[in-house]
Amino acid sequence: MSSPEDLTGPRQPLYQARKGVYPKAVDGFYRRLKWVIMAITLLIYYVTPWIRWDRGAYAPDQAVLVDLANRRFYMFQIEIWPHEFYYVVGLLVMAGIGLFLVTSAVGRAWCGYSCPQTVWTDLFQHVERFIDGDRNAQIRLEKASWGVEKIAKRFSKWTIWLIIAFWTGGAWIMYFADAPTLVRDFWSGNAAPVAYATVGILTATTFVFGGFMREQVCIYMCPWPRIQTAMMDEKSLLVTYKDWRGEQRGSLKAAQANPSAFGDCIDCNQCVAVCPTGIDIREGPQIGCITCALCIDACDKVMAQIGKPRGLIDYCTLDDAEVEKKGGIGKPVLKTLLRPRTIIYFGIWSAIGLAMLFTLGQRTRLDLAVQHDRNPVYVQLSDGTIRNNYTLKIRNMQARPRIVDIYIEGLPGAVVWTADGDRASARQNVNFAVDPDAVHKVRLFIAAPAQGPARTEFQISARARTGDERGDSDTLIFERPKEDE
Amino acid sequence: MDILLTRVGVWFFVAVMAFAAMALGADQAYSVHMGIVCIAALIAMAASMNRFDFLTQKFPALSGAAVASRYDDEPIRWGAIATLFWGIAGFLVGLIIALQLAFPVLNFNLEFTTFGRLRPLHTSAVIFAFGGNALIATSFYVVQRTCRARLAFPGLARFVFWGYQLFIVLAATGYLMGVTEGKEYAEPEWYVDLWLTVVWVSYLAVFVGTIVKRKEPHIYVANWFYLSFIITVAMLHLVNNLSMPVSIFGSKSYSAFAGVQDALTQWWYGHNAVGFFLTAGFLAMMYYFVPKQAERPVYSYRLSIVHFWSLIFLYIWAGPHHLHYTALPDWAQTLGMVFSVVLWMPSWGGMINGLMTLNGAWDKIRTDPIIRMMVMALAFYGMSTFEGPMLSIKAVNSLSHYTDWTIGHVHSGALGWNGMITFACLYYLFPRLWNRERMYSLRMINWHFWLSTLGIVFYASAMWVSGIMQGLMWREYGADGYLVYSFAETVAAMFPMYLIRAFGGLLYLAGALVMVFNVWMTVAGKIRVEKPMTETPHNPEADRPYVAVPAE
Amino acid sequence: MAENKRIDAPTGTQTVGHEWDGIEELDTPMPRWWVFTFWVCILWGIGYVVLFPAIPLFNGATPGLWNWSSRGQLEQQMKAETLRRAPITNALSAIPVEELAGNEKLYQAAIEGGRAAFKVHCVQCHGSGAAGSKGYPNLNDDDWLWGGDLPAIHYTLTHGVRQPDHEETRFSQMPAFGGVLNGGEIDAVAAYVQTLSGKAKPSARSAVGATLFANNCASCHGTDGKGMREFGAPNLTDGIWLYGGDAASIKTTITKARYGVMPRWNNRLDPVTIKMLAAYVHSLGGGEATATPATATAPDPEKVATNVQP
Amino acid sequence: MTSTTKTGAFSHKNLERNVSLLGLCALGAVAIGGIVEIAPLFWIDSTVEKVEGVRPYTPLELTGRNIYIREGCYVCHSQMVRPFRDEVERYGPYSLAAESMYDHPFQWGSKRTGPDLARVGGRYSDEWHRAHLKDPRSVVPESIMPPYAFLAERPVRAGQMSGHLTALSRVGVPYSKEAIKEADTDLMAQADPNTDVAAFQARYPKAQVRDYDGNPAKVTEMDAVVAYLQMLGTLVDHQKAKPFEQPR
Repeated sequence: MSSPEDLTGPRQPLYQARKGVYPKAVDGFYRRLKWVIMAITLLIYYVTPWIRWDRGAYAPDQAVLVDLANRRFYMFQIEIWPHEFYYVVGLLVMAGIGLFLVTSAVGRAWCGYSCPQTVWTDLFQHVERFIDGDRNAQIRLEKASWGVEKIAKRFSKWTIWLIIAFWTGGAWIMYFADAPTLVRDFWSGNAAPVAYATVGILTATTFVFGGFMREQVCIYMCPWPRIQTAMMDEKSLLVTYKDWRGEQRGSLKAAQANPSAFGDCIDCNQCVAVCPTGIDIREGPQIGCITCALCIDACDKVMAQIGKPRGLIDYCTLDDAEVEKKGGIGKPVLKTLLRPRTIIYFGIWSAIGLAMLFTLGQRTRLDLAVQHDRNPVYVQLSDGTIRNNYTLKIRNMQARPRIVDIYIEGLPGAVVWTADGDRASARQNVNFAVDPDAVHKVRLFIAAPAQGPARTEFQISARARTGDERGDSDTLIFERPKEDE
Repeated sequence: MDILLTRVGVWFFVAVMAFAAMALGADQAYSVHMGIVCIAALIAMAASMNRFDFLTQKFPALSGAAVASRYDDEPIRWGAIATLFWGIAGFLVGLIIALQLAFPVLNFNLEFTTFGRLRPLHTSAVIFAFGGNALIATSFYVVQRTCRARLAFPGLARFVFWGYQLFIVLAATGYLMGVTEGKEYAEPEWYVDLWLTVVWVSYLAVFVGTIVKRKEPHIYVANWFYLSFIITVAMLHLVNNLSMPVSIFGSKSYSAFAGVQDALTQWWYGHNAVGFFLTAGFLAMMYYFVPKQAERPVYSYRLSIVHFWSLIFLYIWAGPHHLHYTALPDWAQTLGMVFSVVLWMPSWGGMINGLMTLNGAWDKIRTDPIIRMMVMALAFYGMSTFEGPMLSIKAVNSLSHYTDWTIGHVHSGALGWNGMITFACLYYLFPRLWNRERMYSLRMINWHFWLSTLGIVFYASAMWVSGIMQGLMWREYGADGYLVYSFAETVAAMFPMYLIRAFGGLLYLAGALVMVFNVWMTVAGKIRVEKPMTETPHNPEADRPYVAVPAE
Repeated sequence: MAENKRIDAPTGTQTVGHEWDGIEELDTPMPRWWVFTFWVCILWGIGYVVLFPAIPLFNGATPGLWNWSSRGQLEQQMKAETLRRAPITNALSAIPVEELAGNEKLYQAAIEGGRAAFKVHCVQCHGSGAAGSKGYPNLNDDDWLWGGDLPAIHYTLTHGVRQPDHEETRFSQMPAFGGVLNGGEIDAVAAYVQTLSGKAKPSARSAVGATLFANNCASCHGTDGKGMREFGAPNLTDGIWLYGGDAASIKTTITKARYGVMPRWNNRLDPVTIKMLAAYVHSLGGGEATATPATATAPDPEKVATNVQP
Repeated sequence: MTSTTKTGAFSHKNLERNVSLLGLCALGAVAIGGIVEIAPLFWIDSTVEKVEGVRPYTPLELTGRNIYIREGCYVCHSQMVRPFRDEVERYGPYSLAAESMYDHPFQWGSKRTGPDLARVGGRYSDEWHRAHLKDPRSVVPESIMPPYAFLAERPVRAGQMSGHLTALSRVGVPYSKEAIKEADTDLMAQADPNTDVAAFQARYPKAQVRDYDGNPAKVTEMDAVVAYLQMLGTLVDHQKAKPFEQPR
């Protein structure tokens, strides 16, 4: 760079400073939609760990809990063990296909409305406006020298950002341990070092990503925008500047002087001023556009003021753009959304979801849960009879100790005993005491004559002697060796 | 005439030596291999003697004999076909071994088709046969055009191509017969390694020779990457394959290093096979084909300098992260981890340079399926070069190592980045090499894109979950403080994931088969009538002449 | 060269001024965040190298300020875990195995510990559910070669079966009758044995077998064929056959005899783990109450000796 | 790194215009890392712990190991117990570098589709190994391992062991002259219970002599593989080795 004929060019800076983006506040339909979505997503994020869910004394009472220490995942009434992780594959595939679906239907709506980067950046920008004022004031302040006012404003802005960032990092760890306990431990210095480290890292990333990196994350770092652009087709909704209606753009004055030479765009630059990624949508589709639709709001407001119809910038598909260019009218939104591709995606997506719901439903038992020993499924005893082993989990949901009777029905000649008893004294039922509000786990041995079908359905029922008379029963299989063995 | 005689003589000598070695072979596999070498040498001799180009005469359409070009494109045409051929073979074997893990009966109770023998076949077929041919073919294509010079040593260039195919055949048949050095990705035995060394040095000579002949003052950035790839792979190959043969007439050899030293040498090699074969080499492809297809200038010259030097300097250190918590001394593990993490930004430099090159041509992602593939490839490149540094962190690695998470990581890179960028480059190359207006069908490229993408989604999510699940189950302790799961239970729990993974692989293979059909029809000179998708038009006249002219 | 530079219209950036096959390069500065992040990574790396062992020297490497090592980390973990388990382990170590079943809490803890240890050390032969397979006893059933109460199981686990290097191992040796009886006689004995468990009806041949059985087999298997646990002689009247109860298998057993082995675990596992394994096996469903003094199940060396055939 | 484009005296165009310079600089850049990481492993003494008991493989074990490599067992089985609580409790004491000091090549592996085998020696019976290798699912129903029944049919290749031991001794495995001379005899002898154990065990301390494949008629590849598996991880006494394990 020092030698004059060096090809690396004139004295360029080695690296490129980020060009400041100072989006202007705007109001309108999409802005309000974004408010709602922001409120919902943030609420979900911050509040979820505090929802309680009574699972009794043997399991944590937190509705959503990723219990890494014990390798359990709780989500309301669903409890997942490590070996049931395949539900997570289902969720991941669903997330993947769901994003395909959303993208092919409504473009980068994920980016524009619900991506955490967008939501937190939006939040930080509101803080910024609250402290620094709107766009022009922000630019002025940025250019101003470091006086008392600037230092005070920067300090207060960054402090609030840090508080939000810290709160965000803090909320994250709540998903991984009992939230009230963790908060106490956290402030008394008793939490695990990894908790502090996680909060520290997340605070830092939230602070930097939301306060300073902002649109650079979307443009350079995140793979999703590239994948998404590759997912879209000519029928996906995009935020589009309708150049066929807007051009030739010119100032309002010029346009009023010569209406036939100018389009609807009065070059007021409001769409650029409100854009959180600092792009000019009128240059056509670009990677920087996260389709947050704020420029639509801004433009609609201007159109209303100058007495033109709304929608100079609007959601529009490429196909419709072609039609409209030729003077036609684009398809209604619903028709754009319902087309083979989106329907197929939705079909796959919901099929996986339903299959998972079904299997989840199958595994849910409330009061009595019995598991047949899988290995071995049956045992031949010395006198030729066949024994099957079962593990019972009985959940006493009442806050008092109870005696529970266990009966078996539908298995001729069968006797049942537990590890406490023995076969000699075995009968058709057993009973035991169950602690209040607790799960009682017991191994049940059931023996029946060898003669009989390879698989016999029978019922195990549990009934308490005191309190609520209603019990629970479970249909199970008794297995015997097959004939040819 | 003298040269011709020398050539025939040399090939005859090779054939005789190979025949003698075959006869004296101490084991059957060695004799089979020498037989193959003997036949190959005889064919080479016949070809030199008659100047008889059997393939060109027999398959004029395939070899593109009628296509005139100011560049020497014949080896590239064969290279493009070979890439596709080995790609299909490699994907197919991959699918088979994926299914073997779900249904062990598919090992067929034959020694040749067990997982242990097919797995090296799969990895070598996709990395070295599919990837290697793609690299050789594209490097020959790119170096000629960016140097505005024909290939140096045309005979040697053909030797490089056919010699490389012989290497592949020897390696692949060797795996099936159980001939292996037992070091991952460096399995071929000593004599195959020696042969590859000869081929690789010739490759370096052709490549550097062409650059020396260039009619451009500067060497283009793609060629920096190709050059560093060729040099580094030569260095890695030579050091890691140092071994002591039991007999020069037998296939077996013993590695020159043992234990901990051998382990680090191997993973220094293994990781940089990823770093230089699958990253630097493929970045070179990216640096030519992305700007060409997008018709846009490369985003940042400075970034390319900084990320090139930092990438090649840092990558070589990352090997020990494959040996975290092993008997490798802690200090080496620390270095491996630190350099892997620092490598994150240099890796992303390539992604940024590739993606931002599309600045000003973003609409092409939607309209041009080839660009779409390139963008997807770069997105996967970005994701795996983020995941890689993450997995190299010791705490993460202690969970992920030895599990399917690694497999998922490798495949999101291999299927997403290497596969997709290769497909995109081939789609660019085929019409140009055979002088067709465009590919037979652009919509089929689109189909290929979707099948591959869906395949990767299934594959990566299954392996990711499977790996984490496996890692958690291994270390699952009950409240009583004892291990909960036996190893066999963790194997049983993998079953659904292995099925989903195989399904993902099937989709990916299906996409590649669509490509084969598309390519076949293109070479045959057909064009499908279909609703148009735009594509960068191929205009041979617009290729710039040899002499540099000022850009407009 | 400088005159080749131009401003690229869509981006407004200057090109470097060179061109290869139509490809130009823009002179875009590097993104600042990229350079910053790179520097941050490098600084982090330097910090990490200072804290952890990293730089190779002549006689070793720098240990790092934190003096961390992967093996040291494990040692700490294991110490913590031993400490955590100590109350249960000490109690288990102190309690005699005969009394273990009577202590509900300890017994349960031992079962859980045994379940884990079983998965590591035993499943390879006895199967992951302890169901065994041909030649490897099913531990779920109520048939025991050497006794099924806690002390007997514990003894078998401790000393193994037919361990040649060990005096106290469970040992018995059924003669291979292939050299003693002829083919017809073996057929007859097999036929008789099958009648014992009701697998076949008595016949003329089984009657011959009965006599042969009384002369050759009853000393260990008992006159009624119900076996003797002190010799590990199996009960032939029940439905459970370790090596198969069909005629062919029984004939093979008589001809060649079977000498199943089991490792002794007292040289591999600590006494507490063995106790826990015993409790787990005992809990599987076939465990018997400790009725007789434990010593009764220990083999009597003399009896074993007389049982060994030349 | 950034200085390549910035310093006054040096301009990157010099590299861009000279292919030899570019190539040399690239080679230099890629050589440094390997040299710094690999070379010290050869001179730092504590890299390979000074523990007793590690000996070169017997000819039969070596043959088994070569079959293990031939069949690609290393793609699914690691031989490296890491210093983690779960691995130490599941597999046994963590692996030492010394235990693979005669492994040409190392077999630490990179994937555990099947369990770690570093300490499998002596854990299961020969019979179990035979049944498992012939039909893995007959003993472990969940297993997805391929069957290797053909090992039991195929006799080991005799007559070449001296060559193998010579090659290994050239790369640093301390086989004695006698061991090399007797290699082919030792190969067959280890699978024969009637061998003169003393002379054999003097060459290979702790080596076990027995008929591994249950077929006294011939010495098969099954003998070799089971012999190899049964010695894995059994050579070092870990209580004695403790003081040598730290620091590294």
